[in-house]
Amino acid sequence: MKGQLTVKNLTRHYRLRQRGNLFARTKTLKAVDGLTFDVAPGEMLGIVGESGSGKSTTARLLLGHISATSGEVVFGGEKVGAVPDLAWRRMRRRMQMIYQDPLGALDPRITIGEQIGEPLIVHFPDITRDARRAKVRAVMGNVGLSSHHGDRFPHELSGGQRQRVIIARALVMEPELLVCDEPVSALDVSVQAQVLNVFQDVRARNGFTGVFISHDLKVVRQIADRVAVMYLGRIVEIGRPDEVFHQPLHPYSRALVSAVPRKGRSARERIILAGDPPNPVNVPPGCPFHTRCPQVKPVCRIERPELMSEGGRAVACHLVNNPSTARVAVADGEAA
Amino acid sequence: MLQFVSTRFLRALVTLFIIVTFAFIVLRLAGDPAERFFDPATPQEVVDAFRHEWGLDQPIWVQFYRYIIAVLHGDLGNSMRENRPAMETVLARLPATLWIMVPTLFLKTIIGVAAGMTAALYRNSTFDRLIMSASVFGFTVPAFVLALVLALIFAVQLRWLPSGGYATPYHMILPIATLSIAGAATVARYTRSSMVEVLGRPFVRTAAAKGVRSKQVVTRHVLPNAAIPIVTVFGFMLGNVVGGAVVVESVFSWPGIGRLLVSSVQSRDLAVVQVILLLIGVMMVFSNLFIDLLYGLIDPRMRGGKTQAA
Amino acid sequence: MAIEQDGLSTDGSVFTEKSGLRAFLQTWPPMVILAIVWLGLMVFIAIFAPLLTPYDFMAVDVLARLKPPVFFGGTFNHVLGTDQLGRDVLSRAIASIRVSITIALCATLISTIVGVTLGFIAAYFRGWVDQVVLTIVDAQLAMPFMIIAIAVLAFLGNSLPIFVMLLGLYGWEQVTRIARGLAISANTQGYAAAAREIGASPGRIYLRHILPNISATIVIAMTLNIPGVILLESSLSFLGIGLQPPQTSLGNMVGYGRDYIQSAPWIMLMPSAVIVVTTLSVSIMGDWLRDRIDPTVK
Amino acid sequence: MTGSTDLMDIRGLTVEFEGRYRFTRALHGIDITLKRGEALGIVGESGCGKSITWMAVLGLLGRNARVGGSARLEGREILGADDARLSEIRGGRIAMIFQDPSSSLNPLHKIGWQLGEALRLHQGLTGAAARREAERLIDRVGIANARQRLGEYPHEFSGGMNQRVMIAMALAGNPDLLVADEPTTALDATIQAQILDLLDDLRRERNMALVLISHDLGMVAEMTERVVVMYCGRIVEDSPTADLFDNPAHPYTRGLIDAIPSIDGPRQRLLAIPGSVPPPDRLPSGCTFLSRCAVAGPECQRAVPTMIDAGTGGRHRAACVKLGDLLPPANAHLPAPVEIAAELV
Repeated sequence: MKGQLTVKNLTRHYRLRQRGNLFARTKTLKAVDGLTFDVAPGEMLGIVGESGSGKSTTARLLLGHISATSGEVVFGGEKVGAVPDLAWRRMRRRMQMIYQDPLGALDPRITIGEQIGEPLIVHFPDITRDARRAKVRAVMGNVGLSSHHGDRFPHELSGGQRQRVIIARALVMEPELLVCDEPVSALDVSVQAQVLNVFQDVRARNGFTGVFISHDLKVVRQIADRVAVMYLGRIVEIGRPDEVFHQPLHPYSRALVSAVPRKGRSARERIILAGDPPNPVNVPPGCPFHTRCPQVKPVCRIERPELMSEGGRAVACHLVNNPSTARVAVADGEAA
Repeated sequence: MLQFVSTRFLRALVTLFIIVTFAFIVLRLAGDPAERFFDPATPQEVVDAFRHEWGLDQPIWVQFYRYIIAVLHGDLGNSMRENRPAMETVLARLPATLWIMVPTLFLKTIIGVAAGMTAALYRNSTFDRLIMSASVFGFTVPAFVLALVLALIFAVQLRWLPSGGYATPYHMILPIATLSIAGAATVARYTRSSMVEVLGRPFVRTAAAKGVRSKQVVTRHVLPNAAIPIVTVFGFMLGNVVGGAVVVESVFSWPGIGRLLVSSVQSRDLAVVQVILLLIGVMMVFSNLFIDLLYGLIDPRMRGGKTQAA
Repeated sequence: MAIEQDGLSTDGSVFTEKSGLRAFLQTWPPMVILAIVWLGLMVFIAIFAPLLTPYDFMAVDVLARLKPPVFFGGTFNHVLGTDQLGRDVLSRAIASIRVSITIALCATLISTIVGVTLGFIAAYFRGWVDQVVLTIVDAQLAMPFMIIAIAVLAFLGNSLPIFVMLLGLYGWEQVTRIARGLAISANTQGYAAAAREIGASPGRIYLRHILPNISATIVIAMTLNIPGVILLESSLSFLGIGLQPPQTSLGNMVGYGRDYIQSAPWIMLMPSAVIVVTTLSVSIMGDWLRDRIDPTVK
Repeated sequence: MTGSTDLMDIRGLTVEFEGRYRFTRALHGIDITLKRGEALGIVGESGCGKSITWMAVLGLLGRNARVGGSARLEGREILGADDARLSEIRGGRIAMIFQDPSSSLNPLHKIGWQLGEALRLHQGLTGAAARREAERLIDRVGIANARQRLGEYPHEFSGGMNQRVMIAMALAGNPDLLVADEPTTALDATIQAQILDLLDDLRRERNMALVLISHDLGMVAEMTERVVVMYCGRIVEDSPTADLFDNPAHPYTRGLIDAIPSIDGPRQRLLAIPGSVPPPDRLPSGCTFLSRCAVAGPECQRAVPTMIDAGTGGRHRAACVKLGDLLPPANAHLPAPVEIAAELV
């Protein structure tokens, strides 16, 4: 069973207060600012971006972990809410999440087997003990854990094994949607490869719809069918990994791709962006990237570019979408 | 910085309000004081006059309002024993208490910080173990036991010092010694754990890696950072001294506030007890406020007013 | 053992073993063993006190007043001597230990329950509930508990239940802070967040997941709270505003013995020593437990 | 001294850490020779002893570490040197920067004060001269508005900015060697590129040797001339960078290279090394990589393998007894070890 994930104009703003101050004006942090995308049934969407780009907030919004300021998330025809009512619990059964820190996400005092079986206890209290055990054993086999691991505690396992436990716990509910937030970032390279392989195997077997968030472009390329690049709470480019990573159109994607180290290339060929990303509290007007863009044009400072799609690929950049306007604007700028 | 100060000030006021409310609630929970302190044979007019004087014939919120107003005016009723305003009775005893509290605060801070620092720098050495054992001993021994043992040794056996009273500077030595030993133990413990924590932080490694000598790493980098938690527990340590003073003053017959408190409790002189409670509350709140501001002065991160996710 | 430097070793891990005695002493420092033995003895006395006392602790014997202990000129009739009313000091000490230990344990239990409950409430609701709890914690920290206790006893009088309830409020704020902090951190990035994500109810999250996980830390906080309660109880009783006669406690004994500091110091020294050794033992054991068990301090 | 002499010579470096019951050896005899101006990469997964090596050389490990062997700086032994001599070397001859720059700076002191301290220690500069030099350095590492920024505190800087300050501080003593311990791990990709670019520029412009400690093979490949691969407290391969990627000799190195997904080329299943790095108190006997190695045989259990030539010219060496069997089919992938086999602990 699979479902389509549709995200429309999703926004999440946080109100900020000066630290330790009762009278200060509040400011607005736009963590996620108008996301629109769909993930087709059975598709895996990768989301890449730097810290502060809003990737993790997006993950929590998708699952109704936090409520959206505006916009909506629809999965398999049902709206995902953030109020823990009956509908929310029903949705929980269909959507699961995988975390970055596998040790923190596991209860240190409960055996692996029980933790994997816990979603079953919570959602299907009527299921018999034996049926539950059988199910847990089967899922553990699927992620490459042997059954004797079931009696162990999280600290007795290695990092890679813990991440497999998290995956198994998510899979035991046979979810239709799996959201993964930096699932391999804390792992060493050799273990990261093992876990990525597990992902591909379970996906081939269960065929869920997925969202895979990572700051590592190489990992996303390995796993995703489509990739979205986020910057300051917005998607700046979306498309197939091969297209986005081989011919990035947005200047930010281009810099990001060029920052990936690879052998047989000199360090000199990197595109070096100036400065830090702006604070999401003060998102600049116009194109959010214009403060660091090497190809900035006057229009970029004024007008926010829309995400325009063309054949499954979309870019939010004046230079790409409407080069003539950009040029005209340049001319205007020079004239003025 | 102004916002930082104003926030702290507001918080101190809230705490003060809670303490005053607490005093009021305890007072009322005690039931009708009139019935408790007059035996049934007392003429009704006397009881009524007492009720009226304390405003006990009014609804509870009026009583609370009047109470607050009275507190703000420093008018807290009369001491039943001495038949003068309780405030006067208490203030008369304040200097004696300050005479032992202030030297104690200095002594215990100096001794405690020095011992704790040395222990942290020579961690796991014999010296460290010695200091830490002494410090555990210092704060698990009750003040009254320590006071009595000191009195037994220096006053009863050796006859070097007076065992009680308030006449010469010699009389101060035993009370101060008792409070300082217990206090220094606590300070030493906090200092050590705070130093040990800071010694493990990455910037200490950075300082060493850029060629700062070990001694200077400690004085220039570790100490200022370790001071922050030490300063924050200073209020708590002040509280310890106040609590300890009650016991020590009783043992050494020192005519301070602590002894007054105990004798007032025994003779049910509630007005005096209440004044002492509020006085100590005010003192603690303001010293905590002062410490908070000091904290802001040491740590630039506190005053910057940097925005942070709510 | 092969030589490592020449690279021909077949060893895997290379260890230099400490000597057996050194390793044992580092795991079980002698002080800790002594502390545990002493505490065991105290608990034993507290449980079996009536069977252990040679005399009724209230029995007055005017003929045997102020008898010194054995080895200081006394007899084996009264091993630790007698007090000003001729009561047997050993019997009184045993009865006092029972009272003091029981009060300390009950009070600590109360403060732990209050503390954990408030901490969880603050962590669950956050927002203004959290702020209120934190403000009360701050106010509690701002006042020396000794003063609060004396004031309350002055106004409310001191029956045993009030006294125990009052001591039960000692240290709750520490437990609240710990419970709240741990629950919030488990909620924001840890296993509790994962449990909620699965769809578990708050009751399940707090009782099945968070409570077992923070229990070690809470137990240690409790252990470190006990000496404070004993000190408070004995100080108040010493001042004569705590436990009242005919009830007896260790502090009480010291308080009455202090008048005889010159003529009969044993009346005061015996209970003092018990208090000191007991609080010391609890502290030593608490520190040791914290170093060994509590993962949050590593 | 001429440019061709060795700058650093580390021989048989061992480190043991004190545990509850015993000392456990974390470094089992490290040999590294470093030339002036050379860029050396040190790679390996976490727990392989990469950072410990250099912390031990600079005497930055705590009291619970026992260091053995020798480390010579231009022929002079620096292990066990006294505080005075060590503080001259640290920052003056060998500077070190760390990961997580924001907590590596003292939060209570201004940036200018911290930079000034390094200038005073190694160049004897104080007052206005120190201030001018500090401004110059801050400007050099790419922080605009130097004068104003010197008066700010680390918490007012971003992680990338703080790492630039760390680099400026490292440059204050004009060191001959800069050890960068995972300098970009805590930073975002675009900031990472900035910092690496800066380090590369500075190295060339000052002819300073650079040791780049990283778990990221790709980054090391771009930045260095020579790479040392470490596994479980030992060096398992030492090779010129280009050669290492074309002809990885040790099965561990091959495994590392194959485990990284590529950003270009056809997408294929990753060849993962099974299992994980054993902790230092649970190493297998013989070759420590034995339990995870796809080509291990009985001979691997016999002894810890020594470093032998793995290529031409004696510059590429590896510690594997199967080297002879492995070498011929260079560039060919090893057979896929195990699918998702159950891991046995």
